[in-house]
Amino acid sequence: MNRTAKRIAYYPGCSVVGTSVEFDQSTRALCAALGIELVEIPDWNCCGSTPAHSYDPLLGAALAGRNLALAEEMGLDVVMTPCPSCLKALKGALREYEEKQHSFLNILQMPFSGQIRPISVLQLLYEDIGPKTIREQIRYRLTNKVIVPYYGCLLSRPPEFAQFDDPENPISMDELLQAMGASVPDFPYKTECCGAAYGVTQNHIVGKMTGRILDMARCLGADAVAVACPLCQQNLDLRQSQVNRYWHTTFQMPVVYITQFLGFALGIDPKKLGLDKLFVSADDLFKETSEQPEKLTESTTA
Amino acid sequence: MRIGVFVCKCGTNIAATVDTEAVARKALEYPDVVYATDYMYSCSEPGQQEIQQAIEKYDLQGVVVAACSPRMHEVTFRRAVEKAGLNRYMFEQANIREHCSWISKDTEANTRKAMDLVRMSVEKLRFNQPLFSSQVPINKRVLVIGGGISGIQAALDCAEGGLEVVMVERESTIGGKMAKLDKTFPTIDCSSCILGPKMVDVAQNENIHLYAYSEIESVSGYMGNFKVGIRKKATYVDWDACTGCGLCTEKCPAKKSFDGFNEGLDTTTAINIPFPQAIPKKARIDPKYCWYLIKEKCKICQKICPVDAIRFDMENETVEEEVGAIIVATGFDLVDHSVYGEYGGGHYPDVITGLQFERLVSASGPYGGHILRPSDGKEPKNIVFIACVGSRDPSIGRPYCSGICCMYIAKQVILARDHIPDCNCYVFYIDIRAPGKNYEEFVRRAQEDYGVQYIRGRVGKVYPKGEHLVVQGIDTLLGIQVEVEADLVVLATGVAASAGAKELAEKLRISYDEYGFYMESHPKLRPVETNTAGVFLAGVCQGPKDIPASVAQGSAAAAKTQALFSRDTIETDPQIARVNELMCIGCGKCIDVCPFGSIQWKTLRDGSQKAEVLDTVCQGCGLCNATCPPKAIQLQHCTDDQILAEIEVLCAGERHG
Amino acid sequence: MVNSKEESTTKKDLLMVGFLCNWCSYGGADTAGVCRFNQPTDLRIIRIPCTGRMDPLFVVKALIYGADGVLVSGCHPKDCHYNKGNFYARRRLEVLKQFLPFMGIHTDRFRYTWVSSSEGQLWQQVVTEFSETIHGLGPNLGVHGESDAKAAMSFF
Amino acid sequence: MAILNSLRMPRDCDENFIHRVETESRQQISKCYQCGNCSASCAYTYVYDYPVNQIMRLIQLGQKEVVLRSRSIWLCADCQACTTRCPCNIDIARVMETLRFLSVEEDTVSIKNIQLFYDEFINSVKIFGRVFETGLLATYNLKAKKPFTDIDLAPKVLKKGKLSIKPHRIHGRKEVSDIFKRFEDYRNKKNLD
Repeated sequence: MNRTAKRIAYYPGCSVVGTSVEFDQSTRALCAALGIELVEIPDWNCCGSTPAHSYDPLLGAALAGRNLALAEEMGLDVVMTPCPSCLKALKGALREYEEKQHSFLNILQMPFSGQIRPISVLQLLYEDIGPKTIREQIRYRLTNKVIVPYYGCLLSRPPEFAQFDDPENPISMDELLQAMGASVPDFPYKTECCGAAYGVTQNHIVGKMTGRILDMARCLGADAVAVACPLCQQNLDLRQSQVNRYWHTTFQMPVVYITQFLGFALGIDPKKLGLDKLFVSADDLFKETSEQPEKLTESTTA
Repeated sequence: MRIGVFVCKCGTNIAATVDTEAVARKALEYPDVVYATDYMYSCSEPGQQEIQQAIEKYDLQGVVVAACSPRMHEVTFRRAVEKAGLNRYMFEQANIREHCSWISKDTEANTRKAMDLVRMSVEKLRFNQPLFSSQVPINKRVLVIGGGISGIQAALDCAEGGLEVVMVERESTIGGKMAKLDKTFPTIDCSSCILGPKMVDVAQNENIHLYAYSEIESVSGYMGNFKVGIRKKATYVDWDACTGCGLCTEKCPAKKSFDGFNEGLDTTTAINIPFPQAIPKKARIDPKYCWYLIKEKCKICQKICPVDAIRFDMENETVEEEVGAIIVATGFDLVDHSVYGEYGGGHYPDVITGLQFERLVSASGPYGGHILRPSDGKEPKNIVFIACVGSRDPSIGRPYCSGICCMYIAKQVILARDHIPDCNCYVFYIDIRAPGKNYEEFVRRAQEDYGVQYIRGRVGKVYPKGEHLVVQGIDTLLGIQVEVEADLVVLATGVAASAGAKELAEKLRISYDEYGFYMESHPKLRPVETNTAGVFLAGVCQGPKDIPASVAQGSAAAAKTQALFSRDTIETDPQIARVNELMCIGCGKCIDVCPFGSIQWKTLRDGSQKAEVLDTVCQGCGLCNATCPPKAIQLQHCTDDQILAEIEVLCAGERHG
Repeated sequence: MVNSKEESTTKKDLLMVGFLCNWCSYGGADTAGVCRFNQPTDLRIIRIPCTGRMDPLFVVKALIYGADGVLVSGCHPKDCHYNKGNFYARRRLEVLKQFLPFMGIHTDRFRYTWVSSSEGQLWQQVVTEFSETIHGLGPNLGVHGESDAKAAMSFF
Repeated sequence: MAILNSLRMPRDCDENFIHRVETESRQQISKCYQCGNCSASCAYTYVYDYPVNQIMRLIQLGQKEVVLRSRSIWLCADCQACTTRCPCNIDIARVMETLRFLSVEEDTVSIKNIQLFYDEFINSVKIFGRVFETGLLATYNLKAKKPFTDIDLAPKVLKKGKLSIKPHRIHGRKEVSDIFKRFEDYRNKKNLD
């Protein structure tokens, strides 16, 4: 599928401008390089996330709805967010709009048509750009690197809601990584939960869940884990030291955003991608990848 | 006309929500009604007698019974009034149960509705005419579609009774699913030992003519006189010449052909005989894999065949057979488990189906009866069986229970423990359904004598980790998760309608349910008949069932055929179209629309052309009636006058009252 | 003749006539009954062998005589017991539907649908929806009634 | 965790609760036939007091107290594995979400820390329009009386310049707080009805 309009609304979300600032940086840099104009929703507010939904789905919907209404006001029909949690909140707003239109609009008090479509950054990269284009445009290859794609819970689930990729065995990130020449093993924990927001309140849960995922990645000989969710990244990267303490392990597994991988492969300045912001350094991983020849040979692209 | 109205209470089925007495009382106000009453069970013997006595006592000329659906008891009551001397078509039935008392609890509204329905029936009856059937001869040959166990049983029973049987089988051998099984539950007797002799009987019985590797192309005609087009698919081997020696299969170089008999667990040669006991034991070339047919080189089989039977230029051929009855026994397919991404979606070689497991255990299977993992040929030590894969799952559109999986799992765990005594078997089940003779005992044996772990709960995910498959499930009885490091996972895949079931149903003009299983005429009382007279059902094509039930149904279908053929002629249904020659303008529109070609031209003495209905061919659909511009052609017992009378009496109200 | 309409229908009940083919929809309605699926009580069913038997005249007569709604239901296309009766029915009834506004009758008062004999639940749904539609339209005031005529005109 | 020893029917079955859950979640709870796939797929079953399938069962039996006081509903991470795999097409994650807000409504939240975190989160949004992560973590840790949670991570995060000391206040703060206000009005009115 190829949307012709390359001008889309951009909703970063709170964590992406805070603790996961490199996701925001790399997303912006990558989209600029790929000719997609991201129009940040002016003066966006928090989508309410899980807390607002647990309080009342309608409150969460109204909070997220304000951002959608702002995006509609700009005359855009697609809003992209790098954060799957925000994505779920934005889609949740549309569902409440469908189901309880009257109360929803009463609380929101803004003109809203419900025509806007929220998508994830991964969906944008996979459906609008696609592995084929990536393969043609990359300058650096991840040859000989084993990278496991970790999608997390929400990017493809539940299928009726996500409307993207396979719920049990998503392949979009696999294909993007392969397009960059990485070797991508079949990762059984692609969609296993990492412990989500329990990093703050129930530390030990994250320790256990994240540990399992990192362990499986190591079993498969991974050099790095690719992610597309700030919460997953935080749990796997920032909390890797806590995991090591919990399991008595010595993981040193770089956990890199797919946007950073793509940005690097396209030759974008690593500083713009925020590679230095990762807690477990990925410098070695990227240093080793040499500049690739002008033309790709058949065998390496497969 | 003197009409009697009988309102049935049907115990409380009707009386609970319809005031039957009021309905009967009201009926007395309707024109021509001279007698009306209600009765506890009108269909019972005393109930029928009551009607018959009333006919005599009140000199009734027509009878209305307000009771259940006419689809249920119209035949019963017609027979009852006939015994009392009325023509059986001087009867009408008002459906005040299925369409009235059972759909609402509002007694007042139901009673009003019942009154209307009786009123309409009375009005229709006032226009009824006595009708008389004629007799047509029966072609006493029967077609059996499908050569699985129920088709075989039906064919043998018919042939035993002296009937000529035409059997059509889609594959190149008969035997069906049962031929692939190793053992059968709950007796663990060898499947091929009990099926094999029956297959041989089919081959040797002079009354049975077998078309293997053939399909039904067309069906026309009606009970007693069907014409069936059979497409003999090209086998590229002249089966009259082929002796089944198997030399060709030894020499064929295309050894990577798909082995359907072994459920894809093994490969076979492009020219092959599916298995040693195949009937007919003839070779067939699979054109998808044959080197010569793909790239025009090889011809080794042709060179080696001692009887010169190879025909690379063979094409499909259609033959026509005439039969009087059809037994449909087309069986089933397994649910495609690739929809279950959480179980690997068909990508993990060591996640197999129940039927594949049968091939693993079978002595004629790919490993000669040793249970080995398809991935690396190692002996599995931990085997997990997952029940209800593709059954009881509304999310994939299959809410029904497949009925056989619980039992075949029990059999397979017992076989697994017999073959590999030190293996551990785990069965994840939701409920165990073992309602058959010795079935529950059999499942208990698997647990008590064979020490198999039954875990109540479903499996959420299966994924590979190293050499193993991790099975992540739940024990709902304890409320805790269970993880098993398994070497082999067997999915108890459920039963789905056979591929092409719907297309065949359309040819046969029988109906099917939303899953593609064929509809029986009545779920309890007419389990092997269909709504198309002369077409009977046997086996799983009608719905999931096990071998004993399939065999029983095969015999039942044969018995129905024998009963039909025990007469030399059949009565035609007189509810057919009739032409009023005085009104017919000879436009021929009825001839054009008739789906059965039952209307032809007739030249009167004055030379004018009129339409004429062939009594024995007309099926009584009434399409011509609706088409005829001057309404000269009328469907007996459902004429325009009758329908309009029903409409008028129901709707007219004061304006026409 | 007994004045059936006045006596048999209260204000709550409107009058709907159903023409159901014997093999599929009549069976489907039976199935719905056997399963005790609750349905509106205001539909009266006339059994016909096949929807191919349906003369559009039957529908028109019913509506002229004062029925508030007419529902025709047969086998699913391709699943006709008589091969192709429902194809003819579909063509004829579709033309009829287009024609109703000219008589001043709202097209929604007439509906044709396909329900097989196993689809009891679908039948319940069809009857319920149809009944709701008809109750929404209110009583049929006949070809001279104004309300329907207006509604019919707004259809264009 | 409320302990359930025996049930007396129909006395102990709260039909209104079943109805409420079904309307708010738009899911038909009686569809559940207890296959257990939700619990088998749930990554959190091991920390739950009642596994998901038992939560569903408890709703079917109208056990409002037990369900709304359970820890499980607050330990659910909304990961959608149950919803994705439910053979009966029940959106179980949505049912769990419904139970959470019913539990807030009834003031029966079992895990006070999670509620505290959520409250602080929402407060932060109410005040600034966005979540002020540093402030949120600090107040939460203080109020939860666990001031040293994640203290090991703090220096790292600060070093990377990822936690800002000052909150970002959006211009539309008033708009956001108005949304909260209108929502409160709506809630109060709903409760009156």
